[in-house]
Amino acid sequence: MSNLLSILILLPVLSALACYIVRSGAVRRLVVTVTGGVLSVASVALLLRGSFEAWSPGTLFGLSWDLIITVLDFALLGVILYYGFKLKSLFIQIFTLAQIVLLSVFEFIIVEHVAVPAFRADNLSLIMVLIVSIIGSLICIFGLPYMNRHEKHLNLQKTKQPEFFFYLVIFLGAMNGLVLANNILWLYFFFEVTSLCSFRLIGHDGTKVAVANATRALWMNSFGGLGFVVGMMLAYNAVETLSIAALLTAGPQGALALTGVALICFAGFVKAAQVPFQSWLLGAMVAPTPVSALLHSSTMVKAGVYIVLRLAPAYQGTLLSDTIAICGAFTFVACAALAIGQSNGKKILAYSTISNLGLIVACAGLNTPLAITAAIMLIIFHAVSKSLLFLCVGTIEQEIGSRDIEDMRGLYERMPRTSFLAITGVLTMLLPPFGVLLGKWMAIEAAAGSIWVIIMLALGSALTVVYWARWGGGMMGSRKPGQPSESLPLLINLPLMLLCIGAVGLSAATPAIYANLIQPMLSSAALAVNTTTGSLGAFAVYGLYIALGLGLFVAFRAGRRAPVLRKVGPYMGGANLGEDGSFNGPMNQPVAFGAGNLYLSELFGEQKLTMWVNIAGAALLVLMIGGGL
Amino acid sequence: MKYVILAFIGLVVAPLAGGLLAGIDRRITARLQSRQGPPIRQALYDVLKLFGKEGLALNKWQIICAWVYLIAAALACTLFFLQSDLLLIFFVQAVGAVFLVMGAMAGRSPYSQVGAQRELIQVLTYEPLLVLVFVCMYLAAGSFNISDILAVESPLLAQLPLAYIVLTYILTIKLRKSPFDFSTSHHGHQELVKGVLTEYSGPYLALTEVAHWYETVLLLGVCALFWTTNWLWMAVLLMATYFLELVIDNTMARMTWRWMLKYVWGIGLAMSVVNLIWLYAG
Amino acid sequence: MARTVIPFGPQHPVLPEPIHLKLVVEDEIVKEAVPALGYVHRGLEMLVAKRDYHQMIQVCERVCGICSMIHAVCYSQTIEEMMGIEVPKRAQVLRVIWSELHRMHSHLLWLGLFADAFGFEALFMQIWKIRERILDINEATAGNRVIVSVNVIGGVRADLNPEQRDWIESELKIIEKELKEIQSTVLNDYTVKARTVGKGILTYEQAWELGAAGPTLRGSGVKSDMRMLKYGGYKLLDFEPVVETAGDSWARAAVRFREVLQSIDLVRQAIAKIPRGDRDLAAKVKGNPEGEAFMRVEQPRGECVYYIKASGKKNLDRMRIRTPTFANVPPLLAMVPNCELADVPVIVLSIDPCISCTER
Amino acid sequence: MLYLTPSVLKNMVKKPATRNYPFAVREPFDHYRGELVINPEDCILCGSCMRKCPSLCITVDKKAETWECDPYACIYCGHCVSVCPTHCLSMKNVHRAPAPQKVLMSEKGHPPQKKKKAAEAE
Amino acid sequence: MTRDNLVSEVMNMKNEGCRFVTMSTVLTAEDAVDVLYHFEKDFEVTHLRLADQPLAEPVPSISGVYFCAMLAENELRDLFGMRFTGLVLDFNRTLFLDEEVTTVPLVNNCKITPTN
Amino acid sequence: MFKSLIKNSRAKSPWIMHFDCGSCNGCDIEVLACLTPLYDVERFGVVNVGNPKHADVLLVTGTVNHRNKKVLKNLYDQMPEPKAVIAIGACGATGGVFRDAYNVVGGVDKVIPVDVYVPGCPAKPEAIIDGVVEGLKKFQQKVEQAG
Ligand code: NFV
Ligand code: SF4
Ligand code: SF4
Ligand code: SF4
Repeated sequence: MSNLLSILILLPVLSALACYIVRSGAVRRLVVTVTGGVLSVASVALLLRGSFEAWSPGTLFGLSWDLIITVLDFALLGVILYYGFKLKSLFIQIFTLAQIVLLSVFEFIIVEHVAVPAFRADNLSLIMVLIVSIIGSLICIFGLPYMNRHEKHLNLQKTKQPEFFFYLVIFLGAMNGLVLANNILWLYFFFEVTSLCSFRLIGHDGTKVAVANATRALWMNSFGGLGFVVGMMLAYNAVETLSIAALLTAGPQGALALTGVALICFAGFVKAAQVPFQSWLLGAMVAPTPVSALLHSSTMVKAGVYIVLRLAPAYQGTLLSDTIAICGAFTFVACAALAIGQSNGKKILAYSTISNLGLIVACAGLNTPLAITAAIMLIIFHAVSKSLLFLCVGTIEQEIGSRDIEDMRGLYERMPRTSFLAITGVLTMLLPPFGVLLGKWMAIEAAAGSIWVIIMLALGSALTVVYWARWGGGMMGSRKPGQPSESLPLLINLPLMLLCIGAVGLSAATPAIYANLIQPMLSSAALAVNTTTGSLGAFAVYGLYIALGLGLFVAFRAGRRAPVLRKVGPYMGGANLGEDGSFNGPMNQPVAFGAGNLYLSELFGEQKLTMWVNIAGAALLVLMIGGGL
Repeated sequence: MKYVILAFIGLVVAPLAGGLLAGIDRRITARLQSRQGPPIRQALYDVLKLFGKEGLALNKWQIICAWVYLIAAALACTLFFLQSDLLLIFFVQAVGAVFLVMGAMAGRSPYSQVGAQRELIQVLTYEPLLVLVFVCMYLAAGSFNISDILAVESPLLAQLPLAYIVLTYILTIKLRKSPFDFSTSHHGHQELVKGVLTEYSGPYLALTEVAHWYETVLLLGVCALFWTTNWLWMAVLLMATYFLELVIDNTMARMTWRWMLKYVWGIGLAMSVVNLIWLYAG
Repeated sequence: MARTVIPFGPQHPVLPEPIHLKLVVEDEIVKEAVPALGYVHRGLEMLVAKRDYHQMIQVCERVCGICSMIHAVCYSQTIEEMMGIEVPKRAQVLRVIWSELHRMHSHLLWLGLFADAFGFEALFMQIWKIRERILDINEATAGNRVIVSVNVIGGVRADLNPEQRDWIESELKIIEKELKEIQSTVLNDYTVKARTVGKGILTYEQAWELGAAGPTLRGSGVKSDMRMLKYGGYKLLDFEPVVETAGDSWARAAVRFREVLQSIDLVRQAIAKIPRGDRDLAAKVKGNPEGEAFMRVEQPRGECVYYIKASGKKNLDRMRIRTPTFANVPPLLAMVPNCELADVPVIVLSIDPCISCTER
Repeated sequence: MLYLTPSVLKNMVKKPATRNYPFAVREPFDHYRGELVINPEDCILCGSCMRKCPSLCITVDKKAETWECDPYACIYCGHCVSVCPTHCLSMKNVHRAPAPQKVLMSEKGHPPQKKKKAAEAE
Repeated sequence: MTRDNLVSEVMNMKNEGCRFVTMSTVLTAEDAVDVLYHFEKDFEVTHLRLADQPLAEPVPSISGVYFCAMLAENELRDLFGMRFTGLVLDFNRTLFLDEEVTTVPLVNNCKITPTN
Repeated sequence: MFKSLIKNSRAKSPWIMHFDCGSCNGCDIEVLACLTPLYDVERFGVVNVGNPKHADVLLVTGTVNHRNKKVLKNLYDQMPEPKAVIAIGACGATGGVFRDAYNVVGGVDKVIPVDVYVPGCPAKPEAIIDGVVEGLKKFQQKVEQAG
């Protein structure tokens, strides 16, 4: 146990240091790849060992780890404060200072330091560890060749990769720590580490925009951190223990404690970029693709929803729970609507991430076993598909020099393999029998009882279809026989392939995942209410999988006929010039093919909509936190 | 055995019924326009003929998408007859809808590109309403499962009159009838020249046509769920609904999608919400 | 934001005739519309060198099969003016009858196509059903449904006997009744109004400055109808032009719809004015035309201009036809930008384009 | 809205307006200019029809004694009929049948005085 | 009226509130035309004549004054091979014609000169 | 069996596309009139599809000129086999009155093979219906020849 945990949490730290200190590309390659492999194996091993109730690491060189963490905590806040001054961001300064003061009060005055087990893992944590370790590792590995090309593209004199991988790899360790933590102070520590890492990674390129966006990410997350500290204090006040497990078993406790829980959830909201805090995650798009992929799929934002989900028993059956559901559902709709107005591929991905996180949060708020199942399903499958999509977009961007989905129209012509993977990724995000949709399905069933949530879910899922379908469809195109396909480095192809296989294959395993991982947990003490299994019968999924798989097989076989068909151009009112969509226009001049999507700018224009969304989101948040009282 | 028969009905009988219905539709439409109209089996002839024609497609994705559209529609319809979960059926038919759009986007054809975008708007319009209608049915019957809905004692229509009206809106959109026939329509006299279907020809067009029959039957099936206690009344309800669709088709101009989005969302959401609240209260 | 480029035409089911518009749309709003003509250009005006001035009548009729009768009238009037021929009164009145029948069938035809442009198939069918009666009248009285070929220089070739007159009157009654039945659909239906009101607005000033003609001009409030010139048989009839002021597609449709009713009235008046005794159908024509003449008549689509120069030979020197659609194209170009893509057919059709007239 | 409803419902119950052509052929109008026919017996090859024809589709060759007309270029205006001095040209009141090939009507004419048997050829 | 005062004359017509009806052209010699401009006000037609204009010389375009003259001028460009200076939308002999037509249609079939 | 079903259906469902190739509108409106209640060619399964990719029969009215001959060719090429072409009116057959104008190429058969000619100026709707019937006969022949 101890070995596994230290591998999962400390190995990344050591590897990160190795990357940072040994500035050689080959070593970095080796270290990152090996770390990735080891982490993945370790996470699986941990899963096989199953959940455990409590484990404390003991001491390091005679110092208690609790103490070390406390020291590190203040050190961390100090670093953040330093950046706050360096960047002259008043927000960061205020929020961090407040955190330092409150934390000191909390640590030195309020808390009675009784030993609390630092780690604990139920199946939710184990699942999170799997996601973080495996998907995160794949992303890091993908990052190796990617960053080489990226830097070549930027014409950097001196490579900044050691730093980059330092933060990237350490991130994984922090995430693992975060999801396994039981002591709330530890949780807080890891929470802050992820804030700092993301800040550094977003600002990695050092451009003006990058720095500005990184600063915004940091101040927002410091705000969240502040919420966390206050929430922690309030919650401690009520249950008088630092153990999260104890907090959860205690269930909802009185108004003040609930407000505390609400504030911790608020921290999770910020981290998960729920409206009105979505802007930091959108800003994070300036970072190199592996960063966005990491932030969006397996780390950072997942930490946010993880916290909300983790605390679910603590607010079950309260008004807070309902408001959380509404907040989440609102984020789901709002960001799906915002995504419709976008043509920037990464932005679409970002909005879709936020929107899906909203759905997860909504499920947490619905707080029935079915809803929790849905939430966990969504976390798993969203991570896989989204990382796949991000990596695809990154690859495509490096190849065609644009991340605009309009420029990806007919991409299949140029990059058949990558666009095929991307199309698959898109499909796994929105269609049955893939996991994300199963999650959505369960979410809708779970929400059927609460009118406002269901309306928002219904609207949101339709909006989702729009932006995915047009992207996926747009990438399809014609290839001439014999046209060479793209060639990419192995370390780019491999993660893409693995993720794609994962996205498709894992969906087939949903019943197994449900039966072995989720269901036991729901009947366990923390989350148990009466167990009504969801309608996710094994038959439905397997049958669907087989039927649609067969269908696809038939379809692709039929598609193979395409080359033997007579070639005719598209319908152009008869004015065709050739087969590529150009036509003979006015004055006998040739006019090239051009197509653009509908962005419905008058309805879904980003600026206007964002303003309304932010106002409504903020109002809902206030309602939520106030609702605790 | 029962399930085999039901699956057979869903897979084989349903499209034939859909085809005949399409023929009847054309016949009645003709009569409403004071024309004699084609024979009832005309739609079947059309599809058979299309299967015998040369297929033209811009690329393989189009062909794939046409097939998936058909298969998803068939699957959804079969699941319906197997009395499965309404939401599941809904999502499976959404596969078809999405692939139809993607197929239209796969080629460099401006008409089908625009058609695809409009089709997406249609999907955007009806999907939430359909989900809400299903939720209404869930609240009234206590389950999303069709077998449970069939077991309900009194006609759902009594509890869900507004939801049924919303459903007729969805039906109009899905049947591609005026005033919502802008992404494609049964007659090509429209600014998009059949929009999403512009680039399909021969057998591939036939596939989409058959898929459309499946969808028609599926939607009428959903309508039928509103009166399951008595066969006669179910038939009357279906006939009245379909005839109403035809009259609407023939007495209205085609509108624009901007109008549809605002109008149908406005009215549809309002009616669903009222009906939902009513169900909650009652 | 990426823009879609749509080749609208030359073959397009909602365009009855080949014309090409390169439409650049963004979010389905038309940002740019450039036309291309020439798909129907035959080079008719040059045929004067190969046909004599009698034969040219048939050629002029075939400038356009919809407004053929009035083309022939205008051509013959120009020649007659040049040669100083006095057309018998009976011929003049008969010309008015067939002209107005043509106007009715042209307007109804257009109204049907217009309904089709906004996807109202049933209305299209209904209107074309009514229109067939007019074509029957043409066929029975003049020998062809569409291109009647009754004009000759100096008069007409066919006559109406009393039974035919009564039959026409009774048919007109039915037509009028059936038109009244659909009147509220065309003018007041919610969906029709939603698709036409405010679409393709042409203000009074714009219409005048861009040289619009006919219903397009009258739909913008300009009281201009060449029949007010009282040429030919029109001097015998009561006539007040139909004017609408809104200047949008709906106004133009309303003008045309009301003009059909007005034409019914004009035909009735004309039938009543057919002279009793005088059976002369055509004046004798001798010699060849010489000189220059300029003639304007009112076509269904508006003012049609013939300019002819001849120098005493059998073949004319120059015949120039300026058709109403030719005049209405520039206003159209001003109307299309910033409309929705779905409204393009509506707006294009609202000027009642006739490309074969435009290009000849 | 729905102003057309009474009309369409009326259509529904009434008999359709369709004329069941080609199964039921309507009595043609007398004056319809459907098909140009010539009675070659009476043609004196005077050539007026050729000169007056706006479509220039009649060719009269006095030497070869032939009268030819391209019915696929004829515009059925009937001018030739009205100018023919011997009234040998006439218009049938049913339309000429569509055909898969274009054919030329070509007849042997009879200059005045002389008399010959006319032969019909395709 | 002459080539030089053409535009100002047309401007006058416009200021008087006239509607541009159309323009006609007629060949007066092998290579010269009369160009007529027709205007209307209150049902009265005014004709302006630009007499004996050599085909080779460009005519100032009035499409800047009356946009709608654009179409008529382009037509003359096609049919008579006339040139106009300052045409707002110049189809350059592609309004009606394609390369296959190698003569100037209404000018006694003289061959076209390559377009600039 | 399926084969023979298809074969039988062919003649029962001729989808037409109408292309106005520089006609004076006379023939054009008569083609349209065929669709309207009085003639209602939908009785024979005829649908006016307006899209070459869906059409079986191409109805061409009017003279071919230099600009639209390319369009005509394009449209013809985009139609899936088996297909038939019907040229309508004097113009479609030979160029009609305009045969000798400078921008007129002539009849439709100058550009694409024509199966049936419908004479008339304009051709009556009845004649057009006859033409389509005649065209279907040729169509069936073609299919049989092709096997
Ligand atoms: N009315 C009319 Fe014409 C003429 N002259 C016009 O544009 O229809 Ni064909
Ligand atoms: S009917 Fe007219 S076109 Fe035909 S041959 Fe006679 S004169 Fe010529
Ligand atoms: S047909 Fe009549 S007009 Fe013609 S050549 Fe013979 S006699 Fe003369
Ligand atoms: S044949 Fe006659 S009616 Fe038909 S298009 Fe030609 S000129 Fe017009």
